[in-house]
Amino acid sequence: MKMKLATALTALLVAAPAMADLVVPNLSYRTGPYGANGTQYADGFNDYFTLLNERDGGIGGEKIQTPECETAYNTEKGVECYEATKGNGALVYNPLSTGITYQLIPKVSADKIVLYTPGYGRTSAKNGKVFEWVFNAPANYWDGASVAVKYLLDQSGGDLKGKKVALVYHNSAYGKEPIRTLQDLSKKHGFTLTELPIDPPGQEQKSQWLQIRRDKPDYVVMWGWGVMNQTAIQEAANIRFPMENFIGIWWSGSEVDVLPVGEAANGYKSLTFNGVGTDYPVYDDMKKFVIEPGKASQGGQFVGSALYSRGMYAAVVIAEAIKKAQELAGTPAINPTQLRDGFEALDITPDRLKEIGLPDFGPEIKMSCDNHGGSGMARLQQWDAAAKQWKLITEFTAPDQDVLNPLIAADSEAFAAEAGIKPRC
Amino acid sequence: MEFLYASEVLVNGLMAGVMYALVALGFVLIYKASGVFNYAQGVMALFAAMTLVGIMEGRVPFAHLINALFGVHVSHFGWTVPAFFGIALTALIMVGLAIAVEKLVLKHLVGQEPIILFMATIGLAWFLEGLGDVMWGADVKVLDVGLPQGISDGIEAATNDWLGYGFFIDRLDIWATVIAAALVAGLVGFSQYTKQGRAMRAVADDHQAALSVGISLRFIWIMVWSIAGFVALVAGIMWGTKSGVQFSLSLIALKALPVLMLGGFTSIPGAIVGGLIIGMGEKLFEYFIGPMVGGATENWFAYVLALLFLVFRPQGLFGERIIERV
Amino acid sequence: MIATPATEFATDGRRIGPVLMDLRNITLRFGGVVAIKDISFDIREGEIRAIIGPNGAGKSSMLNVISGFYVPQEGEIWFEGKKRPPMKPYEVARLGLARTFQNIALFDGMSVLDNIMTGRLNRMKAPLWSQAIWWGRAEREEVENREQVEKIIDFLEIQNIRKTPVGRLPYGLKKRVELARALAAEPRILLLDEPMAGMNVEEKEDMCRFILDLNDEFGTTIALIEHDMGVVMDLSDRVVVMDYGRKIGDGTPDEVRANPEVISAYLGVSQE
Amino acid sequence: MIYREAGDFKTSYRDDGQTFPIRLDRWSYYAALAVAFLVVPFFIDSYWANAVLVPFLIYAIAAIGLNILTGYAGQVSLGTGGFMAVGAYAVYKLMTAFPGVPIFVHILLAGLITAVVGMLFGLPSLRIKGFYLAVATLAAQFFLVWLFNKVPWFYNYSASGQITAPERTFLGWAVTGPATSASAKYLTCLVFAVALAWVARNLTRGTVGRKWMAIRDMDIAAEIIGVNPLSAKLSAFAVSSFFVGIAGALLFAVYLGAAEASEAFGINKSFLVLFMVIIGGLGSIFGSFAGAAFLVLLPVFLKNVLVARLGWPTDLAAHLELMIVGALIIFFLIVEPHGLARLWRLTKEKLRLWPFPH
Repeated sequence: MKMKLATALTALLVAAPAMADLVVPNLSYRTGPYGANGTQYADGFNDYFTLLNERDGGIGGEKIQTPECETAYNTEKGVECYEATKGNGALVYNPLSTGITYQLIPKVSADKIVLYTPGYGRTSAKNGKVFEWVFNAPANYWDGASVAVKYLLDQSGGDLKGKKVALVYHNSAYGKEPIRTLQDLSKKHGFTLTELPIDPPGQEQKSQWLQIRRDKPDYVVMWGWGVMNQTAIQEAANIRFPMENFIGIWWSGSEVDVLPVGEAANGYKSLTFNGVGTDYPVYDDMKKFVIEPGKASQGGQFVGSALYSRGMYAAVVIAEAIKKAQELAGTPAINPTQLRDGFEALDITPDRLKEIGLPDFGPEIKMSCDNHGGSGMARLQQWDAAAKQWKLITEFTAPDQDVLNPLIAADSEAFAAEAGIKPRC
Repeated sequence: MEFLYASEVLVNGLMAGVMYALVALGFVLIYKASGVFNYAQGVMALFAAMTLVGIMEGRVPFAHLINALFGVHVSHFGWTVPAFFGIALTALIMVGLAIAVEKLVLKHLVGQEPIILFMATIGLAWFLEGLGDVMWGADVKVLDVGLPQGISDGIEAATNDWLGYGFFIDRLDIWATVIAAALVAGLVGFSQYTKQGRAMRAVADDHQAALSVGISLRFIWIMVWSIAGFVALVAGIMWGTKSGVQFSLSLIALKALPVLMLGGFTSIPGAIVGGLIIGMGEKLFEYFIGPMVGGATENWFAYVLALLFLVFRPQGLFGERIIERV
Repeated sequence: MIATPATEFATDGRRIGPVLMDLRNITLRFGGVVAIKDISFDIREGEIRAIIGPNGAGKSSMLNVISGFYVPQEGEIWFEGKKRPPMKPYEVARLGLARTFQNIALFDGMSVLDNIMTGRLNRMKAPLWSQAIWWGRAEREEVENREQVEKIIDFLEIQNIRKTPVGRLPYGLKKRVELARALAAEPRILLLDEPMAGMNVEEKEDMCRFILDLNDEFGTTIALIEHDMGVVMDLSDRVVVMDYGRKIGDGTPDEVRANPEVISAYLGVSQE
Repeated sequence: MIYREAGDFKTSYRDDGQTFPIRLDRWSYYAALAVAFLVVPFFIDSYWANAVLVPFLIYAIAAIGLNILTGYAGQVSLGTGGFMAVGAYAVYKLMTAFPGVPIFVHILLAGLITAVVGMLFGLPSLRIKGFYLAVATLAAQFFLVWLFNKVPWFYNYSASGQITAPERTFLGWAVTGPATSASAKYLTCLVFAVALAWVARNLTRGTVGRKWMAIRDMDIAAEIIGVNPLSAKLSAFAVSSFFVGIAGALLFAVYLGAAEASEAFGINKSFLVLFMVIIGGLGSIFGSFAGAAFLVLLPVFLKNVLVARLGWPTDLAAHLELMIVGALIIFFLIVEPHGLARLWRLTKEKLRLWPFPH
């Protein structure tokens, strides 16, 4: 009796049995300090695969499973989720957390599973020579910093000399990522950079914004996440900092960041590498196959939002990579190694995006053995408070690779030396 | 000019301190009356703010659970409730919560050591955090009860004329100060001039003595937790208006801790003065010293400041003096 | 100062040794309140010395001065022929002073045995690493000191409650455990703060017997504070009488009983 | 009934002072150790190691450490996360600076470094008591995390401030780094957990343990009977921090493999370990294990029941999980306020007397 009970309890501690289909675990977070952001992303990610399953019967005839696991943006829960799902034949992970990504980089390298971190994670993972299993296309943080500075150059007539730029950042690994790049860019373009860290969660930013009010920088760039975004935008409005000179990274550019601020957030800009809204042909199918039959994740309440779209975009890239891998491997039932080859041969052209029903939704992505980060192109969007909509205001812009490449080489080589990795390719 | 900047930071620090004090006040009330260090105070603020938004927007409580269990898609009733009624209803719910806490938790833990009671409030905090999310969903909610936000033009213009530099004062902070003052005045009035208030003070002084003169401890506890619930609601409204109602709101409890330690766990004036000192101290430090050491000093500096005070006054600024004897 | 002979014998033939502790002109103030005013007396080796007086006379303060908990503003304390510099209470304890407390100060979370073992803490000097691996000196010391403690347990007849947590004991037994803890330190002077307070007659008799046996068998020097005049007069060799922080009498029980000032202080306040 | 103490006579004080005075207890303890060391390593897979056993063992070490400080010496600490960070960053600096030295030495050194830091932040405990002392340890918590975040030297100047554990081997087996096998991770943590639990048990039943408990139960009386409060409190801070530092070093180097101060060692970690100690039972080594098991296993268990078995949405499951854990904590406190350890002891006492109560 006791033994039976023990066995039953043990069975409940381990995860569900293996699945036969293509498994793409969704390490999501719908609770905790960043739950509001994570929910929307996870919905978009789920819905696109549901669409493929419902409409096309999966990819290459193989259904896709997206077993979801709640991480609460907590690295230890993230590890638990990874361990719980990897046994089921997981092909690729997308944890939407820089912290969890750093945990998983060594683990996926040992387990030989792909880690896809679009627009977050470890920037120098772009170097496929060192980070064999990690991909971060279409753009990384340093790309973002560079595109932002390019836009600022554009705004100030091609010259930033003597201008003042303030960086307001989440005081964590994520927020610190762009500092080095921005410092190098400030040297190159002659602007002064003020760094203002904000301790997470970041509901109290008065002293930083008083400093901004006193120093009167020409531009403020922000690397924020969660409640920090809303507070910063609110404080900027409070001190009447011109919103059009305030630019957030793509993680500081979702509806939840600006809606609580209301009218005052009008004109706030942020980077993005994906489209927003439901004005894409793919949504016709989405409505027909996913939303109306009631199969949408969480009832589809966030369809078309910035983070939903980004989650969907991540799913699109993974789906395309799976497709490519199936072509290369000659079999629909691929393994993670074949998926890595698929990623490295990935070429998402504007035409292909149009075929999918997402014209101009993201930049062109072309990866190779040594380039795991794509083109790094990003664009800007601006908040229209009256319409409660993000509006795209620029085309995709390429970053300043002359500045970025040496930085990426230096950081990844340092990591390779520390971890004893021999460069490949 | 530097002096004017500093004064501006100082004034803003004082006002941030008022916001911290609002949270600390709830802790003090409960600690004084029942000796419980209520870890759940921050979550109560979140729960109150969530409930307020939920009521005002006409959300269906437990919508997500209902949908998951019955496969339906409910979310809103389709009506909206004016702020005033919403606040009144939420206050009632907080009273209900106080009664539930007393009946289900405190009653069974009478006479336990403080650390046990503290632990129970942690359990309560987790429960409420989960309950709030299940009831109203975990999305960021916009709370608008009509409080103004943004720079006060009047003060900016006036100081500009007078000093040649326009001070930045947030209108929300001004409101917070006014409301906090009213709240404290109300609390003092209540505890000085009403029967229940006197009973509350008697309990705070000496449980046994209060019992012996026929005061119902359980009634007092329900009352105090209700008042603390109302204070949590006020804090929730202020912080929720500032940056949306979401999980992080519960973390403001961490900003209240140094305030409490500095002011003393048992003193309402201590909570206010402690809040002002912490708010002012951390802002000035971040503003002047922060840039030299890399910034983001506010969190630890608040504690170091409290620590410095405690080394000289181990019972907190306004705490009751500890007399050691054998 | 009257020179006292090195050795003397009490009425019942016990050996009374030279002066062990000499308190000279002690004055203790709390803010403006004078708790002890210019008091001098001595404690001699092997004797039972009592300090008596009505409530608020400053007896406990006196004991606290002796045990180092209070530092007097004026006066000197001589111990074993040397002047005692201002010390922390734990340093005083290491000189060989152990005490009990009026409102029992046992360690409630520990067993009787562990409580008594704390009395021997200053005799156990094994380094931390030895304690950590429970090997060598630490283990040896533990067993040796346990043997000593067991002797005291036998002496005080508390064998059957050895492993009981102290918090669960009745009052009288707690007092006994506290005495055991103080004894375990093998003190040069044992200070007892109202050892009979709150006890019933039977418990008082037990306690008296223990105190007398202690003094008799081990020659322990004892200084005690007591409220119960009858007990004090029977027990002690010499008595100091205090009132309002002053010393109003000092001598053998008989001498003190005859002292008019003492009579008036006691008749005026309480009659025991 | 086999479980009894009658007839189990002790003939020396040494026997009487041992950890498991009852024979059956002793045997089951040795049996459990044998299974843990000789059987489990052959069956453990990476899920059980990484999601269940390794975190359980590491948190048990941290909980023992905090229990020494809070449960035995009575000093409330909310700085556990910060001290774990010291252990983690110390081991990282040592590992990268002296790759040739065995990793076990580094982990022990990290513990010692943490002990020194712990003593430093323990100094205010001489003046500040009770809950107020929490402020001193909270100051340590926030300051240390801030320091590791701000000073690039600590994270070897990497771009983001993340630290990643390089591979280190012991007798040819990888102990840290991605190539570490599940059983190596588990065994490393098990060795530390068992050894440290044994050390904790020895310390708490001996001289220094009695000093700590004396200070906890009545600090003034303790001082008067000869306990130097400075050395007692500081030794408690030092030993406790040593344990916590080792837990932090293992958490980073063996379990997570990469960490960032504010995320992995934030204030939540301090609270989590404190909860483990209180739920498990203050002043009990067994309680530290029980508390760690409760808070590591229960969420995993609930998640698997709610999501994998019942198929509920993950967010709903996560919210319900919070409610259930919260309600269970309250329930346990009402049933037995002194933690799982007391509950266990009462059960054993019942068993011991069964079938003849009294």
